[in-house]
Amino acid sequence: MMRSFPLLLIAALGLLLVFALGDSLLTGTEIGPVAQHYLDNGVAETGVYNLVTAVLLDYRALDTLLESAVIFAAAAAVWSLMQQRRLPDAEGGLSVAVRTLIPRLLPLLLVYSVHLALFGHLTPGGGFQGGVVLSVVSVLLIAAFGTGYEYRLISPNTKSRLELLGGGILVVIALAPLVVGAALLTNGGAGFPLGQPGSLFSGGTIPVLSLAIFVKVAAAFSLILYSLLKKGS
Amino acid sequence: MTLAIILLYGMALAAALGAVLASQRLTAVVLLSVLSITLALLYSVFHAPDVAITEAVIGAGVVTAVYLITIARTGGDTG
Amino acid sequence: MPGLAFMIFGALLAAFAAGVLEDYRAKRILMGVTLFGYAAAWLSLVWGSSPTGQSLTAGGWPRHLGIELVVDAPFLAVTGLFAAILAASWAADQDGLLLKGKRSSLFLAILAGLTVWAANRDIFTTFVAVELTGASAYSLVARPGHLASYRAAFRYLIFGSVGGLIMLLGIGSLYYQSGYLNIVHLGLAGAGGLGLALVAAGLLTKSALVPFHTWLPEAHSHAPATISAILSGALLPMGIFTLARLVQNGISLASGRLDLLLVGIGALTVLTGHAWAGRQTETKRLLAYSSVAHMGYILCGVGCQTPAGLSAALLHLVVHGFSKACAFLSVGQLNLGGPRPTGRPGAGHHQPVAGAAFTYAVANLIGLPLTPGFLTKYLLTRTLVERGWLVPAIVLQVGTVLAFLYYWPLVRYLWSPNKSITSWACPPGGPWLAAGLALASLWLPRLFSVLIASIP
Amino acid sequence: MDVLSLGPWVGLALFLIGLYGLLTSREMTRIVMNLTVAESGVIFALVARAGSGGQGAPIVGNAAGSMVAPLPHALVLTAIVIGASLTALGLSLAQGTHELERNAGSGEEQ
Repeated sequence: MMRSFPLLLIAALGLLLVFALGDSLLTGTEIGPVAQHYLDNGVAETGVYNLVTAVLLDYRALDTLLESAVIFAAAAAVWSLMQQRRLPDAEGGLSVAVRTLIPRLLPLLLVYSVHLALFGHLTPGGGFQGGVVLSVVSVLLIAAFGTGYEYRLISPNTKSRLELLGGGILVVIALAPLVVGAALLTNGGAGFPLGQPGSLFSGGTIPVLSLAIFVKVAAAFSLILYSLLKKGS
Repeated sequence: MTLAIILLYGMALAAALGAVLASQRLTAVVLLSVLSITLALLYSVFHAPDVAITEAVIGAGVVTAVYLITIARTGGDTG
Repeated sequence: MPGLAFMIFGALLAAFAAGVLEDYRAKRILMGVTLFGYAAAWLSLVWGSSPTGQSLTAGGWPRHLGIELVVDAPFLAVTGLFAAILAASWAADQDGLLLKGKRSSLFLAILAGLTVWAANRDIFTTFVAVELTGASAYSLVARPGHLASYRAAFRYLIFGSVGGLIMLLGIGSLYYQSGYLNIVHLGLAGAGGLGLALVAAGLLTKSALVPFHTWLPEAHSHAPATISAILSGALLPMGIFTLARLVQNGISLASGRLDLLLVGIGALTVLTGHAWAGRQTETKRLLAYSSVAHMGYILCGVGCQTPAGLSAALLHLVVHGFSKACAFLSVGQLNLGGPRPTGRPGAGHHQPVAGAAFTYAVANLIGLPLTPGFLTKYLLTRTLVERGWLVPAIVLQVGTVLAFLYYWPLVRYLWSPNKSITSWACPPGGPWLAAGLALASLWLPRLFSVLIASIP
Repeated sequence: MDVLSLGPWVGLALFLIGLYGLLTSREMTRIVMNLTVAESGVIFALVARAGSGGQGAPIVGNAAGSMVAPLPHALVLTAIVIGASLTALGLSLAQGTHELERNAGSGEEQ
């Protein structure tokens, strides 16, 4: 009886959820007025081809800024929790095969991450995805050459400064429209040039936001991975 | 196409069940990254390439790395 | 309204900057300057406020396309509360717990998250703000080297995340019902039903309403006193605050009585919180359970779904926030934290200011006559009686009696004539701060009742 | 019946599987894993519901036919990143707890 209790509870909850969501989340194909507006006018209003990026970095840019703040907070929290730990000196450096493989893989990942961040307004991708790929590079560096090598290359302090740089750019772009009397985070409406849709320099502030997020997310996630790799006494 | 999608559904559910029921943490982590990759494939079927890239990079990449590090730091595979 | 933008982004930028600083004094100054600027921006908004509230949409879009932020009386009330509580715990942080590692960044990120949470009228942005405050708060509960606090922080994180997931499921339901995320449009489009129930379940988990309250006593009692003050006074009631916004805009259950459900949960929470608080032997745990009970009071007011009920709930939120923060901070000062029998009797004689502040905060929490706490409890009871709900109204009075019964021994213990302990170090400044908070709480309800009375 | 319209149901099932795991697991790392499963379920349900409303990705120039709604995708991207951050935070708490438990254990032995 006690063993099957969680199963019964889940079954009951499942029934309730099917009942609750049956006519909204679980069935139906209509698009809805707001999303339809984005589809119809997104390119004209924001100047970018990738409409998901248009929503993320223009229509709902405040969400995205807060989301990068969530990553920042998580990185700061992990850092604070792991503060007393030290890097294992001896650890690191896998087999020779991995050591030779990874340096060949690295340029590829670097190019891919920058591509994701730069062309996020034209093709799938964006600053977040690019930043996460870049942070994986630092894991690979640690795996291949040990924590010491990665530490000397880009120290945690440098990463914190890069986080501040990315965050600072985000805040400046958010507040800049106030100078001309527009609402915070206004893009085209505040006079930023939207450019020719489909070209690299289009979408006003969108590519800049994307790059700032790229730097910030890469720094934050590699700080998280670095802190978690440290060892207790 | 239909068959492939149903296969992916089945794979996602099986990987999730396996990850929840697995007795070893390492098995569960591997199944979690299988779940992420399956979901990434499904997202591209559902016309969401942005979400697919994110799920692959985060779910199968960083999150798996974080799990592996944690398992190594909390006494290997005993839980 | 540039003031609002500066409140949000000033706190955010300061949080980013604090991540680079190493020097404790520099961090302390940065936090102080940020809080001062925040308060100044808040004052500019208060002077410029209009009775109907002002609205702006980030990005300059029509409000259903972008993210709408509003500055109205409830926003001003709670952000004033945040500024006061965070400033007090910043000043009361004698042992530098808020400065270790990157905790000062987390402290400032909480401020930014809470501000967006209070201002936005967009259901998904609320979710993001909830997660931002959560991600900053979880690890602040964990004290270095203290095992129980790590377990409490983890429990807090799991409950918070599951609550967030259920909320996300509900947001999905509301969005696919209507195609909108803006709360006003959701209400106009008639969205609601069990989608609202899911969102409410998530929000009530964040606010620790019965039966989702089990994470709270652990988290709030094991955290450092300065963090407990922020968690209990500022963070905890915000779930109900958002629920009130939803209810106010006409988002409701398709069938069944939402009002009865909310008041029922509220009354149950009042009883449960007080009953458990009375069984605690540790002062911070007692205060934590008392927070559970007070969330019940606030929910009762929201459940009435009348303007009078909502403003009574908002007033109670502010009064409880001030009093509970004051109580947690003065408990930290008075060393009342330990188990009651082994604590220090007569501590009030040695630290009269902190003792008086604690006593006043307790009087407020009980709702003794002539305190603001009495006024708000009276308003809540009157609203319930006007709606014809006598049972919850009686429950509220029973709660007051229970609170008196369990606080009385504590206060008597604090002022017991046993002066055998001659001295122990009293950090300067702290007690006066707690007393200042207490004094401020005397006048704020008046100020806000004027503001709130002007809501149509 | 269109096989794509089954997607949200699969998402709901994943969510329930994750919740079942949360109810039955004790070890901290496993709890966080089950949370990840539940979260993937919610996110998949949200995307799958949008995916049956069109024939192409919401990127101008790539789509053959009508595009699906971009808004849910944007919301879900935010939710995925938040989920990953909280996972890392939960696991660091698990590591810290493990370390303190080990220290407490060795302290008792001495």
